[in-house]
Amino acid sequence: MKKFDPKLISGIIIIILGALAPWIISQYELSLLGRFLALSILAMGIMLTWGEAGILSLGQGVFFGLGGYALAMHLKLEGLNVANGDMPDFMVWSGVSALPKFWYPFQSGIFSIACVVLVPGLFAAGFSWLMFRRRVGGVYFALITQALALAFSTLLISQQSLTGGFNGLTDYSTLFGYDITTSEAARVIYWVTFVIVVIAFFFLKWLLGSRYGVMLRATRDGENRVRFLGHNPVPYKVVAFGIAGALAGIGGALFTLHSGVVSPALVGVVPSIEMVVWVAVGGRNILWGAIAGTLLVNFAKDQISSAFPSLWLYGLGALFILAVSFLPMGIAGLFRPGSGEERVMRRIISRRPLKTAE
Amino acid sequence: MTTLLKLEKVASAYGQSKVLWDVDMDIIQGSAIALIGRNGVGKSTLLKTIVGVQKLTGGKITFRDQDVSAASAHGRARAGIGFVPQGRHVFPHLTVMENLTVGLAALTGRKGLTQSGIADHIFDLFPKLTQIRARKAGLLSGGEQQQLALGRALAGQPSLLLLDEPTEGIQPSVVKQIEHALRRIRTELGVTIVIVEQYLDFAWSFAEHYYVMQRGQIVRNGNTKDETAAEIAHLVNI
Amino acid sequence: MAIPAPILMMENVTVDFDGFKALTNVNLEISPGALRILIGPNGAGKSTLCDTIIGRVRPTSGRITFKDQVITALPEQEIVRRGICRKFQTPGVLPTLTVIENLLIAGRKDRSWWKTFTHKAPKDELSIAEDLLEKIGLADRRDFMAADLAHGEKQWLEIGMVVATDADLLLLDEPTAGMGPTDTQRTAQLILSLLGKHAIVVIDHDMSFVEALNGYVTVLHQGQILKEGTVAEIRADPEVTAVYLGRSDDDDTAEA
Amino acid sequence: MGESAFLVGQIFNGFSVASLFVLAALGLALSFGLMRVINMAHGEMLMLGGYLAYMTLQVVPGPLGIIVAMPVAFLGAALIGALLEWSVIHRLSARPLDTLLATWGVSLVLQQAARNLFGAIGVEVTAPSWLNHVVQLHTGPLEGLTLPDTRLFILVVAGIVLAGIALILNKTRLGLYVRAVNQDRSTAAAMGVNARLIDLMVFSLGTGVAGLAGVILALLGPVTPTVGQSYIVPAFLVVILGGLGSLVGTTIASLIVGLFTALIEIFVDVSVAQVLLLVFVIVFIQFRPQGVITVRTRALEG
Repeated sequence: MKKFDPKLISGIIIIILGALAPWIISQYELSLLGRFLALSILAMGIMLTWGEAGILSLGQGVFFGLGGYALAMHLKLEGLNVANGDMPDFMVWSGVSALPKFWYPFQSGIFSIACVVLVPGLFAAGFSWLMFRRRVGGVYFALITQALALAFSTLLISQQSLTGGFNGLTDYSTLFGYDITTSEAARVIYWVTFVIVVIAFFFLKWLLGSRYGVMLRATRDGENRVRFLGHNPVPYKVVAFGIAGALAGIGGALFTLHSGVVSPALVGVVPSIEMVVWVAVGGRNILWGAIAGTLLVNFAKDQISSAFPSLWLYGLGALFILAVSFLPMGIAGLFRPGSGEERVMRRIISRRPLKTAE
Repeated sequence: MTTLLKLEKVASAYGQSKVLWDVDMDIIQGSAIALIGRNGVGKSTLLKTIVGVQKLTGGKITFRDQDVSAASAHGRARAGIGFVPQGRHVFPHLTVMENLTVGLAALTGRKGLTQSGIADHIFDLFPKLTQIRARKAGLLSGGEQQQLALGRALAGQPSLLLLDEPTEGIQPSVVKQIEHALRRIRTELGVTIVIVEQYLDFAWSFAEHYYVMQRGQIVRNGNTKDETAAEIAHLVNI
Repeated sequence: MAIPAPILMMENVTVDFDGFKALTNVNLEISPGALRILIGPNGAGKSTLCDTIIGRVRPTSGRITFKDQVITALPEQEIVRRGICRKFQTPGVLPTLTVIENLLIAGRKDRSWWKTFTHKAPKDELSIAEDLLEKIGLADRRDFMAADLAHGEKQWLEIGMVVATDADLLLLDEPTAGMGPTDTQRTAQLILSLLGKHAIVVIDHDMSFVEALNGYVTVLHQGQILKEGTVAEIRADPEVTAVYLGRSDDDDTAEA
Repeated sequence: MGESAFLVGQIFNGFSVASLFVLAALGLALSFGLMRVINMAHGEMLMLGGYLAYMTLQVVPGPLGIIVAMPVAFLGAALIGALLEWSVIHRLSARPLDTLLATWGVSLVLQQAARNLFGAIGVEVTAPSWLNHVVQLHTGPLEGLTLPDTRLFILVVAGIVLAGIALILNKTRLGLYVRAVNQDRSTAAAMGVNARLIDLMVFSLGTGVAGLAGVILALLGPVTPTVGQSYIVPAFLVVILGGLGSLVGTTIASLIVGLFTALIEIFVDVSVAQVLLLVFVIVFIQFRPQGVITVRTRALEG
């Protein structure tokens, strides 16, 4: 390895800065950063499926929601004496007589955490298997996942007594007996999130560098070609989609922990597709691009939407159009030497007298 | 002797890989040109580049003294470039009559030409088409499809006709008809013809000028009178 | 001379596309390790025949047997796993993968997906791939993206990929399209060197190439087998001459 | 009301829902067949049609307002559609997934624009009095069956639009060119067909029809900035079920989705019906991944 590999050095600096963030930025900013880092875990999953496998999902919110709800259900039950007939507040308000059966296992923290990963992961894998085995892909797959997001969010809203309906699950204060509302807890939750982001990053880096990663890109390049070389492309895609689902679930659980709420408004059609734009802006083929895009778009959203709510929607719409039309490899693509987009961008940039990044 | 079509340093590429390099050609109005070479040397690509369905990445194409390098495929068709693609490419779900009618699109915007129907001479050249006018083109035999593809190109009343292997895969008896029709197209309609043809005996008796392609370039050209087909065939390893 | 049992048998295979008969009652037998050359004009059904063998197109009727097992209805990847691999007419390399990655994917012996979670290919597969790289003359392109190769190089890479699968039956659809005379001769030599170990079906137009291969020839015409025989026999056959080889002006033909 | 009357009523209801889906999905299916792209802003063309109906009725009140609104909505949506095709979709022509995302961006912008112009709550369009009747059966086995005029009106409009489009596709020169481009784009171009223009025309025809559907939506409920969204997802499912850009396929698929929705809602509530519809589509795909209509064509060589 070269002595001063700029990639290595910038990587180390970013990790150190990330770990020290609680002392560098304000508490409010930290809570935002934590939230957005949680989202970036999901974004890395989109990068895996969309960028590397060419599968566009407009329903990642579903898996995000499954993870978020799994944890929130546990949080709602914490401190309640279920055996005694205690029930979460919203059930009491909607006049439910007894805790529904499927809520019971969520008393266990371990079970809930397992669900955070496994339910979205397995659901994503199973659902995508049904699609990919019949060679449903591309636009068709995107549209079906969108229908999935719509069905999921309307179901959540309509089953008020089981899911908390439109308001979702909110108002919880402890996890594993610890108070999660203190600033100390916020810091710990941030670190947990940060560590998981780092783990997910290196896990995906390893995965994409493996022969599996090569096979996955091969299915993207030519699914039929792969078939005619004797490989079944379906499992590679299903595994990728399953991993993306699990990552979305983890992101959803962490996000719920940071924001103290999970609701249908976070998992439906619009948020699901918004997730794609984070990755589109950051760079669909580059892992760090997915994280950078998520942070960038969400901080921008936070800044703009609080001041000019309607402006944000115009901005988001414009972002979709511009990112996709003019920056198909996202921001990260500008840094990747040799890529076609980089060459094009270089040409565009070089026409301007401005000094640009890199 | 006026030049109808002029290619200057024409280049083309599929994505990253270049398939045509610096092709120069000069085609005189009323002449017939045979374009020959092995499979895959770029003959079809060259025709497609002239027609405009394959991207021109360098050089200049002049047709009837107008620079058409930037013109779209339909624009060139309307200017009078007719095309019979390799493998015929008839519209399989359209009937014979409908296929011919699509050919009329090339008349759009051209002055003094009628768009109302298929000219009689097409049915005169290919009497078979009248009998099968209501059949779906995808169900026709290769020979019938080829006659249809020719008829479709002629419906647009081109002044230049590009033919990509018009006799390939066709029964000998039909080949005779097509040969005959092509000769009539030349003499009766005065259409200039560029033909890509593996069937050298025919190409030689039909064209007065030939171009030989190799690896995306023109490597030789001359008059068909000056050399025999066999000599050239040996030379280009057809 | 005892004739070995055929490795591939097509029996009365017909392919019908909504009324258009691309293949009609085709019967074909290929012996293990043998060479078969398919010629015939465009649209005669050569590519459709290959498509039918590897399962891209399903026959309307008839059946195909490979190593004594019926493969007519198997999924494509399963047919390949039984030992048939095909090179397509247009180069079907995987564009964003490197040359060596392309070869390694083709050369995977164990095709289970759960065995791909390692960074290094098995040593024997790697050395086979490196050898092939040498053989197809792309050693200096090893880590190039396949998309950046020239057309002819892609052609070579795809031949390499087909060989890498180590299939018992290789179907090569116009392997020399876009190649010059030297490359064509090299391809012929490569193909000849593979015989015995692999049965090979070659589709080509180029008669000099066909002559260099000098194998048993099947002539297809309008979806049917018109003639089978050695190159010399085919050359001498008046019917084949009429429909395919150097058509001459002076023979008179009956109206169809 | 008798049980059979209820069932027939529900089936009738299914047909009228299906008619809306046909109108909403037709444009999507046509341009999908031609260009392989899906316009995610198609739902906003319905919305646009609704608002145009509202505005037309402000200018032309009275019983004939709605008749005037229909061509206005058609042309308005077609114009916006043409603009969209020309500015965004055409640029991304070879990248269907990117087109999907970019047009979603357009959809967000249009929704927000509607919110700023007309408010988030929505506007009401009152159906003219001649559409306020119901056909009611008082005797016979179907006693008690009520068929509202508006629903009958939808059926009639959908029938006319379908017939019109079928006529254009099968009987006019334009339709012939559309089919030619659909089958072999580059050959059609080489024959002098302006494939670009064909794309543009088909696309705007499709958005125009969606605008027309918007007028009908306005008769059924308030026009809100997100009114298109509730119809667009079923319309996408229709495209998936219908197969590639086929008129017959789209119609059959609309009927399947419409009837399925209407009949399943007898037993379960709307949200569960939505889930079951999705399950139905997934199951359907397991058996017929290519959609209801498939054409087995000879792959052209070369």
